[in-house]
Amino acid sequence: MSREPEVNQELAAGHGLKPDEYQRILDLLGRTPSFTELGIFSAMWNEHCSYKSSKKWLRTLPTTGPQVICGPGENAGVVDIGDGQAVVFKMESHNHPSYIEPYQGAATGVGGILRDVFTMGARPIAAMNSLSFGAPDHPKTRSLVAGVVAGIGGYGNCFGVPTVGGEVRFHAAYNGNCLVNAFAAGLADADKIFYSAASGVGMPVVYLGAKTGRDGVGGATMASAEFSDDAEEKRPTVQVGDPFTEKRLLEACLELMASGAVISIQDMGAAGLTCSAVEMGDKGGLGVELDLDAVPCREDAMTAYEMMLSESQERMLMVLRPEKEDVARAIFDKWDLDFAVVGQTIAEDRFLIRHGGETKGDLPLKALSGTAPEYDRPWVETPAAAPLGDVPDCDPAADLLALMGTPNLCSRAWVWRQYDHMVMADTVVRPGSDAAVVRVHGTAKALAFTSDVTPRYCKTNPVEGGKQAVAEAYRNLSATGARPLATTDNLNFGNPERPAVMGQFVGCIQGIGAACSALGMPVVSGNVSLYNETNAQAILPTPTIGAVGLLESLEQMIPMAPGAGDTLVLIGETKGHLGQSAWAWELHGRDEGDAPPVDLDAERRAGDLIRSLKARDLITAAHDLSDGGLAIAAAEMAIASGTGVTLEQAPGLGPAAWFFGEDQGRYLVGCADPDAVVAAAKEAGLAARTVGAMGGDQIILGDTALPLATLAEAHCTGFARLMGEA
Amino acid sequence: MKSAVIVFPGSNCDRDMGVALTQATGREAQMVWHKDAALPQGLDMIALPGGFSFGDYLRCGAIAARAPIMRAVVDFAKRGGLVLGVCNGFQILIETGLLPGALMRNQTLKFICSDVHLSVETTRSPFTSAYGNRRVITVPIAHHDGAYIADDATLDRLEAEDRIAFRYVSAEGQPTADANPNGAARNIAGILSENRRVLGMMPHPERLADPALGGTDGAALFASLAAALEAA
Amino acid sequence: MKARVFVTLKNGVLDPQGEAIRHALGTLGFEGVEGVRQGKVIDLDLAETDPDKAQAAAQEMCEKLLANTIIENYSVEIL
Amino acid sequence: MKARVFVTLKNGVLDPQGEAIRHALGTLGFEGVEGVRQGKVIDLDLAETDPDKAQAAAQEMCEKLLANTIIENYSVEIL
Ligand SMILES: Nc1ncnc2c1ncn2[C@@H]1O[C@H](COP(=O)(O)OP(=O)(O)O)[C@@H](O)[C@H]1O
Ligand SMILES: [Mg+2]
Repeated sequence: MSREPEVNQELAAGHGLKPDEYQRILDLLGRTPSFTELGIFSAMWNEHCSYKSSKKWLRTLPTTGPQVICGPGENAGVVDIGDGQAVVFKMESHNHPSYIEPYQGAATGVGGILRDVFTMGARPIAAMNSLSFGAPDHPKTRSLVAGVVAGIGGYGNCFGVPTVGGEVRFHAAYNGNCLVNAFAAGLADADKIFYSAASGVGMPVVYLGAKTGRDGVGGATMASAEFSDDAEEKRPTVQVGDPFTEKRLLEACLELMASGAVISIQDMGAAGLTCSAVEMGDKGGLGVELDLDAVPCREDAMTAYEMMLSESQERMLMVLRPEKEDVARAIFDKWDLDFAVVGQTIAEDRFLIRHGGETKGDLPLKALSGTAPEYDRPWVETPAAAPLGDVPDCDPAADLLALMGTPNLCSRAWVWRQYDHMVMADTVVRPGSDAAVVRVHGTAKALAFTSDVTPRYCKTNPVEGGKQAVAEAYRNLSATGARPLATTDNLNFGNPERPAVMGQFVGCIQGIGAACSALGMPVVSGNVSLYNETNAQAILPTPTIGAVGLLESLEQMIPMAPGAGDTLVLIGETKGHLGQSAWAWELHGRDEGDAPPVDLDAERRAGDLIRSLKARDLITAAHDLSDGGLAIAAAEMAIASGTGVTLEQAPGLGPAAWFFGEDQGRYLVGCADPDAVVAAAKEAGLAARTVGAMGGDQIILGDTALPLATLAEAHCTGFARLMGEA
Repeated sequence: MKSAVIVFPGSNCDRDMGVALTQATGREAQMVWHKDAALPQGLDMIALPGGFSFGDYLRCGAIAARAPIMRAVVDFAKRGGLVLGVCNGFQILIETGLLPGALMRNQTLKFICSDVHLSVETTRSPFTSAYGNRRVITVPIAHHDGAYIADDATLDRLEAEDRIAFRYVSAEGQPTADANPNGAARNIAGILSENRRVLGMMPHPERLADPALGGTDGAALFASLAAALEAA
Repeated sequence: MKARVFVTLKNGVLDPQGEAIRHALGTLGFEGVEGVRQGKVIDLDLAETDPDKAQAAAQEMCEKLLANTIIENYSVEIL
Repeated sequence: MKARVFVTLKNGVLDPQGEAIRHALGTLGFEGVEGVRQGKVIDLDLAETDPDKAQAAAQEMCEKLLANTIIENYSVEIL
């Protein structure tokens, strides 16, 4: 047996533990930890697992509501959707692994989030992914895009979950640190949700799934480390995903849960066996004893340290009813998965780890998570932005054509064509619309899914940017006719030890919290990813919001494409806000000006109005306004319906402000009776006006025009162009 | 009509196929596990569903084709039983040798999920009779390895014997290169066995057999099957 | 006993992956790459200790599973 | 000049394909298959006629494209 390294402050530092954190361990134990114990502390106390920099602020988010069955703290959030059913969902980042090995990094990110969902007893029914890449012309961008997209598809397609939505953005701030945020949602019976808390003393702790290898040893520590150019050095920790095993694990787990054998269950994600065992014990107020000799291993001579920190994928830990052990074993044999009793629950508050006849760890279990450091990091408010100042000239039709073909606004079909977005045969609205809609199998109900954030707003004005991310998600759901239910957030930021970055984080959380409260969309799950920096260059603050809405029946659904001859009514107030707009940035490289303010009360009324307009059968189509404002929204509706559109220039505003301004809280609706729509809006206290009509084969903006076919071509081929394929 | 869907580890369109069959025949499709040695009694037809049986590892369909139940499926087909293989099911049928040729990686090397236009090349089969004179239909594809190939003699023979069931075509019904999503030889999307009772196809008729999903062009395939079995 | 199995596409069978690699090598500035064919190598770790028997077993595995003999050739090397 | 490139997974890197093949061989009745690892073999047809230069070129192709050196090893044989 190879000798273990001597544990001291230096070794602790190599494990990402600061001197005061190491001292904390010494104080807690009253002795020097063993090598395995040090590894365990480093995994449990790193940012990724302990949320030590973010916890204080996460507590301020609204997490409750009549619809919430289970909020943050479990593997995923659980929300009531009526008829005894629940939707279970969460979003999680796999940023660093994806930058190092895009295919496997993204694939295992998808695998991880799917496991979070089915661990709760839910069958995954939808996946999304929010992706942020560096500048389109940066030498690494294309291969990252190709690898990440192939990895997401490779895993999700094989597993058999439809990938129905997401986002893709490009900005130089992500050059050295791309973001890969994966979302998954599943369906379960509300009274058959499974949790991680162990219960009962002397219950078998059972290991299920794939064998343990040395994959990702040190991975959780890596996920919280800032990158430098020697990132390549950290490569050997890359995990490889096996979606085939995960699919079998899903089926086996659901069968096992139905058999009544499962007391508690926890997937092995970051810091694998360590985190999962501690979680089960901690939540259940119990100790755990592990016998590592029983752990199914893929490689020879694995040490206790390696087994405890391995991040091999597709593994689960369960506490089973002893009398059902045979039933459980039979199910796992059926699916050809490993099954081993690796320990038991104990009454004392201890985390005991035995291996090869030795005790490799003996720690107070509660203290491991309970006494993890928590920081109130210093932060400074983001200074107010300078005004945008003079505005360049605008030729609406030419600018629209240019914008619609840019990497940030062109069609994402290149991406989602590589994802099976129809498997399970319940996808009613496919990617490419506002929110995707997936039927609740065998019912008239459906769920709507969207993921949103506008990082350039968040950077300029974190509070308004945070609000806007939630508001846009609310709008995307509302535009499909869904009633927004709840959100999950994936907070991607730079180094929290820098007060300016911490200020962005605090501001965004404040905005998100305010918006979630006002819009009735509590946060039920989420993930924080900090230290997204390379060479001290932080990413744009990117708090991705994943949101879920409910359609009681498909009859409530609103399409995005109006019919030829429909009148277009713009709902919501237009002041012509061009600060931080796509138009100013994409076409003129201008990123001055404040982010547009969000009026949460008006947002709520506008969403309610859209749903009531549909209920009263007054609209044929709806689309929210976001990046690129009115012109882009109208162009997207025109492309979706294959019909031209005419928009008039409003008096009192310049063409840029009118066509491309990004005032919030707005929708474009198609209708036959605009007067009735405008009247209904007035009643709701909202501005509304007829702005144009569908018809012909031209896009006419004020006194400029271009053929729809030209625009559609630029929009559809943009992504292939940026990938060098067209 | 009594139908069954064979379930392999990694199958993921088994439920979708079961729903479509149940809807069309009015009788619950049975799910049959790959490790079983025998088929249920009195089956009229068997479907091999889409998905990634055995992870698509080694070659798509290769490991599934050698699963215990497949011997019974091959016997069933050889006795004149109806067998439908969709996507991964098609790949499995090819690997068993019930259908000729091979399915190669898409020409673009990418997974493609998209609606495509198909021409119904023959209505002289228990799978396609209900298409009547409808020539061009829309059905989705979702695969990574769907480029059908075979040597020229085999292709000529398939054509001569009217065994091409579907081809990828343009909206106007032309088998153009642009309309060919994966590089399949002669735009072939689906083929029939010599006795016309085994159909393998890459597109997914079960995904577009319900108006709520945006189309029903797949439904006629299941209606054809139901009618064929009614008549028998 | 270790055996290495090669599974390669038969001549004349189109190889889009090989073709894509050839093209990508060209884009990367490698000149004079006239053809690329991609195949599989499968390394087997066999309990068998007799080389002839191992060879025969591996060969049978190829026939029964590892190769699709309609489009692929195989060969076995005992290491 | 022909060059044969082998690309195989590094030791310790999970090989789901190899594992599935091993399992399938067992189901087919092949006994004593203790391990299976699957890799790629890439056959290059090079205009280069000098073996050393061909070797060097193929090696560079591996570094730049053919192998994912994060998880794969490669080796080159000039035939
Ligand atoms: N990575 C992705 N995966 C799947 N779908 C995507 C992805 N990126 C964007 N989409 C889809 O493309 C459409 C347009 O995206 P986006 O412009 O971000 O929409 P919006 O402005 O309405 O939020 C949406 O339907 C979205 O779900
Ligand atoms: Mg939208």
